[in-house]
Amino acid sequence: MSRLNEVFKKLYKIGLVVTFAYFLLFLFYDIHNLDNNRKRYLSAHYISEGVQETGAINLVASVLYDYRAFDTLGEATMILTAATVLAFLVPISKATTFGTTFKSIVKQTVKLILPYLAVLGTYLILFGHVSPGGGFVGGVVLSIIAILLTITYSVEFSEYIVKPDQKKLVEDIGAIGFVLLGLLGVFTGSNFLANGQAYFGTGNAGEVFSAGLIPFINVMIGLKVGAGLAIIFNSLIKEK
Amino acid sequence: MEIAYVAVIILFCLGIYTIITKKNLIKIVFGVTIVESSLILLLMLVGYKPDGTAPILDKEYEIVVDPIPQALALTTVVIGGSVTAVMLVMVIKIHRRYRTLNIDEIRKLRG
Amino acid sequence: MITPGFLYLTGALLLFLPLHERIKYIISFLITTGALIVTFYLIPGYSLQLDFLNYTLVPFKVDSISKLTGLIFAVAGLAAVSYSVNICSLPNLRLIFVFIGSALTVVFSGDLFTLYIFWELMTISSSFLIIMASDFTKKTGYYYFLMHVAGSLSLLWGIFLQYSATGSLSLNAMEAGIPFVLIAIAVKLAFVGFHTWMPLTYSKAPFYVAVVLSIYTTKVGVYVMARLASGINILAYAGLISALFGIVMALRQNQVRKLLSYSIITQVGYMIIGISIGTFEGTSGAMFHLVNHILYKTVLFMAVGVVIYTTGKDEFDNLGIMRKKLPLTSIATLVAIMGISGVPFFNGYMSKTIIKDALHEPLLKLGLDLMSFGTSLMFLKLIYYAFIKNSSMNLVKKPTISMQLGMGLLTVMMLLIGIHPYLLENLTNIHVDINYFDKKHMISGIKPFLWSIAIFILFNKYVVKNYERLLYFDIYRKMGKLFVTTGYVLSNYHDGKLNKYLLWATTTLITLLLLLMF
Amino acid sequence: MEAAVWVIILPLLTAFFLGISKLYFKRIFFYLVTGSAIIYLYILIIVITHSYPPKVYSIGDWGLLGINVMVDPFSGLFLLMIAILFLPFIIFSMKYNKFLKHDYFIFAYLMVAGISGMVLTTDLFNLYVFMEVSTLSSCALSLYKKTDRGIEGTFKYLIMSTLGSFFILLATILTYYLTGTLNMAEIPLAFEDIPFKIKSTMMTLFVFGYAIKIGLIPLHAWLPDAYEDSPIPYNVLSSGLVLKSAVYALIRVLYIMFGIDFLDESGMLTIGVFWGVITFLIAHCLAFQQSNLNRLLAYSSIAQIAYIMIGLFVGTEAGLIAGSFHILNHAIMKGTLFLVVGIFSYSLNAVEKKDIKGLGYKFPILSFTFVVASLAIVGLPPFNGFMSKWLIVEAALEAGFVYAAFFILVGTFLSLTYYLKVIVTLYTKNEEELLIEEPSLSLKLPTFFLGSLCIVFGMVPSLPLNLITKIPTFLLDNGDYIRILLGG
Amino acid sequence: MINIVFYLLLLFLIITAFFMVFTKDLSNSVITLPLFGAILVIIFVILQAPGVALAGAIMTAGLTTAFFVITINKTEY
Repeated sequence: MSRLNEVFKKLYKIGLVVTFAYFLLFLFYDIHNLDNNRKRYLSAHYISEGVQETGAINLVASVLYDYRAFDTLGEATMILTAATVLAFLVPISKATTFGTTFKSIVKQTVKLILPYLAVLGTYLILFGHVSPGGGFVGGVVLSIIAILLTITYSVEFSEYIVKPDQKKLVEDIGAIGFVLLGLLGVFTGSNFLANGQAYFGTGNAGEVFSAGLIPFINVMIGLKVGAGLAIIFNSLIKEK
Repeated sequence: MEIAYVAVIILFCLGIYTIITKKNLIKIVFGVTIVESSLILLLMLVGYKPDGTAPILDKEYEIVVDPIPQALALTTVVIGGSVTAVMLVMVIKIHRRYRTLNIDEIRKLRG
Repeated sequence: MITPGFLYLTGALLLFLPLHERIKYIISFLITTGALIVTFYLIPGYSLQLDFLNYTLVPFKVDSISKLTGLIFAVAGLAAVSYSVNICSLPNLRLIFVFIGSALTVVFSGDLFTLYIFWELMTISSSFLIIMASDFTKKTGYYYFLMHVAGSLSLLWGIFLQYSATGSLSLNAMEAGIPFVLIAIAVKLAFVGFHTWMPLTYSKAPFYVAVVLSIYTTKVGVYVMARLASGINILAYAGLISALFGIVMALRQNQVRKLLSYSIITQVGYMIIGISIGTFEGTSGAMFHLVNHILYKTVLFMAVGVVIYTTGKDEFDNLGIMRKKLPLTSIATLVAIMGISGVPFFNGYMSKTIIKDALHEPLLKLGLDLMSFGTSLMFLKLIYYAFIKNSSMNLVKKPTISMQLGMGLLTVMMLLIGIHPYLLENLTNIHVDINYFDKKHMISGIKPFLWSIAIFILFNKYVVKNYERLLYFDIYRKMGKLFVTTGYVLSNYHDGKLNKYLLWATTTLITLLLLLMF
Repeated sequence: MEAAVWVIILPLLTAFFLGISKLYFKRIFFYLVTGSAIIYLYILIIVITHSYPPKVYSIGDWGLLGINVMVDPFSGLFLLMIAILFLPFIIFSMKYNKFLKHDYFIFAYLMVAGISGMVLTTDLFNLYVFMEVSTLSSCALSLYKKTDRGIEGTFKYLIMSTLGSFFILLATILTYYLTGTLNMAEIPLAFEDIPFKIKSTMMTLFVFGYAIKIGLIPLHAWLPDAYEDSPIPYNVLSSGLVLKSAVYALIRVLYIMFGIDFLDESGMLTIGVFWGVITFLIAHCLAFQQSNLNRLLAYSSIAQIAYIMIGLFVGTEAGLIAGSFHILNHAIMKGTLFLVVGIFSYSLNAVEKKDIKGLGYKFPILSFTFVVASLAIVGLPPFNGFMSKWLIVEAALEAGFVYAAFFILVGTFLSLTYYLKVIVTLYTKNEEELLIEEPSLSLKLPTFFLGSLCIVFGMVPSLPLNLITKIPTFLLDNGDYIRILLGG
Repeated sequence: MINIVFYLLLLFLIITAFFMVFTKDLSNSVITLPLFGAILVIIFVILQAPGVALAGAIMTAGLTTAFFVITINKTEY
């Protein structure tokens, strides 16, 4: 009897999900049939005017760090929150690493890779407004340095190179710097997080030092994300 | 490209199904990841225009895909990553306390 | 303008001051006498208006009926406070002040909103009075509070119906939602079926609490009934049934205060009958009866209180102490019993006569006689235990002076009204054209009393018998059990399984989709 | 209206600086937390006083191209709630948490930043982002004790609210797909010519997502679990602000984006009222069974929020006023109750119903505050809960939801049953010797402050109603809101 | 041509997702996760979103997988 009940329950769950899928299918079908080329004046404006207004070739960067920079502030806060939660949940203690120790070839490879990673991360951050990438992606690449150190050597070593306190400090400085860069707009008589509208000089589109504050914001976000993800990873590793 | 929307629906519902049926905590987090990915895919599809180029305007262009969904997607990725990380560390914590990953045995709270 | 209810509430606030213990006597004396004087000099027709949100409220309005009621409330307040000031603790005294103050405000309120608020405040303060009073009254207080809140919510619903039907909150006879208002009043005046709180509370609560409660709770119900639902003829029969039920139950009790509480049900029956007639005579008879009833029932409760205070219990056997050691209490009790039985030249006679005169239906008249008869019978039982049966009780404590003072005040007033009934009429300008002391009225008044004496002597054995098994059936507890069981079953569904919760969520989603799509 | 954006930035900055102070400048911690809270209060008051007529602040000066922040009376109400609750919360938790205070206050400030962001923003996606911020930091606070039950409850909370977030995000993306914009003023204009079916499905997704966060039955199960073993001052903010911010978002989305006409047409109003009635009836039944005070108060929160939903969903001006007033009142009353329970748990570790036996005589004034707040939450006069319930019932009757009005009174009775039980336990004499740590003034003062507000708002309801009566102007008819947001 | 590749990729995406969910062994799931992420990244590139592709590559395929691996490592032994 209980078996039958079990089967029935499973069928019920599948039924629920399938019904929902059916609804979604109809919804998407209706939306799709509605009007395929609905006018999106917002994105049209971004595409046609974005480069002049913000000075960043990478439109995603200009949306992310200028038009909708407030979202990015929330997103940065999100990482900081997660990092703080993890750092809080994991008490400061000795770490337990993976059971296997790596051969020396791994360690050597990692040693070789690390500088490249550093360069890659810096490139992604600094050229975020002219090419794909940006502060977020670059930050993650930078954090991978710490992560690789942790994986190949040990948490102790990784934290000897960069102390957890320092990481936390970098993260907070990144976040504060982001807000302060935003406030720069207020100080120059414009609005909060103003960049394109605050005449910081958009420069020649396509150059590194262009697009006003966007490169600097990229740097801040990069620092923040890198440090935050490194904290998250190390905390997870240290959790025992 | 329309079939991609179907894929989104399938992934979304699969994720929801995983969340509501699977007993293993880690499987539930997998479900969360899948739903998240499906939503990012949906964002990309929403922004996509046939024959468009990427929104990096360093050369001549005719049709450019919508940059806004891509920006939203980046934000979503970060948020999803943070939430997943917090969930996973809590899974570890729960395993430390309860010595199990089975969701039916994690029920000290009831009533 | 200082209203008496406001005075009492201020008194409650004043008692919060971190003053010397002795100061409470002064404050109580000042407030109670002050309220009495203020009430005495109120001019009928005066009213006070107040803008509150979108409503125009009339928190204070005087007319002859409310003045009469307010006056007796103030007098009884003076007596009750001076009776209990010595015994009760400071928090309880505060609650008593709030209780009396809100009762007085209800009496003088001119709109439904104020009426409801202070009606509820009465409930709250009296319940806390019961809960805080002693260790044995927690459950009783719980029960009392729930019962009365149910009643007042019913009143609130009636008020809402009235408001949405007429768009005004003024205090007229209700046009919509009468059944709900009647339920509320029925709970308050312990109508049969809604009376379960009453014997429970009055027998368990400390005696001074019972005194204070017995003065106001039911009487406010009667007053509001006279205001909101007067002239519904069918209710007269209901009142009769309630009263007869009260008599039957009262005769089967083995605790003095339970007897007294069932006797309240009987007496309230008189008032219900008077109000339901709807004529001027009927209503004023009911109001006069309210005054008289407060007087003698308070004295009786106080006397029982003295017995409890001096001997520690309120079994019938303990009453024997009265004859031997408490002369003043004995006199007061005798006067009150004469009054409640409707013997001429005592105060109950006057109002009973008015009600009887206002009645025209023979069945009801017969019922009224029966009620008088039953009342006398049950109090003969009391007399038997107090003055006839031998007992060997000893005093534990002497009654305090303030207790006797409060009782004495009311006894004197009873005697005054009894001998000169026109006093009340003159005081309030309500003139009922009746000659109380002619032959016809006198005979009809004394007849039930004499009958009851005869019956008592004949069937002494049955009346005085101590009943072991008490009739007690409570449907409300059954309903409460249903509520608890439902909650238990529901809470068992919350067994901590996350899958289950998520499944509920998804089911809700699909349900919502289905509901909103089609 | 520069101050509006400071409402969001200041707590964020404080949280960031607290992170540094935790490592390097431990000494300035106290001054940082309290000083920032006081300045925050000042800013909030400025913003609230300027909330009528609504003001728009464009972030980045992009106008409609970017994200805008708008203060209108409805968000002003929420800022008022933050202003009332936040400083008492800070003062209380400063003493309540005996160790590890830094992280606690970081999370608290992040949570308040998230909530104020949700309340102020006019961008749909930004709303989602800030909602996630507040949810995650709220989770962090609720597992703050690191006990088994705390972590388990938080995990359930996190999973459930993530599920809700997914649906909200899905609906947000679809909204962008349909309209090409995320600005709350432009969406309703673009929504006008969209078929009924699409709109109603989208609305369902929004409603479902937010309803999980609100905790309507049967989506409520995470709520008592998350409350049971969390730091009690957090529960004040959680029931007062986190749940309410979800209500805010739901109401904002429904009334502004979809409009009252569509709600009426699609039957959402009827469903909302019916759902509310079911919710509070069941929640009262469940609350009676609880022995843990936190759980009891959590179930009571569910019920009270159902009242709020009824008020907000009857779809009239009076209903909106009543519902908003109850939002404020519930925050105050539940805050008082939680703070009193918090003091009990601080002094003698009492969170079960049986533990508080006899405390009425040990803490007379605190118990009196508890009694006042619980009578207020039950809805007895002359306290504030009665006023808002009166308004809700009146609005429901006026709008024709007679059954809802009737059941609200029934619910009042049911809620009395369990609160009275607690009160009676409080005043039952206990012979045992209790080891009591005397609560200090910084614990008592916030409690008394909130408790006195219960009485003040009950006696003088026109005080908050001055602000609240302006809410329907910009909510019931979305025309004004859209005009102000578009016209600048 | 690109369309066919795209459809195939979608098919693989769904298959990997199903495999990830329904396989019994958690290690199998966790190994499938970067595959899933990688397919997603290619789809993003086809959909002309290089920035998101980069982020997705690092986040979904990289870090999240690492988190899962750590979690499984910590919980199974």
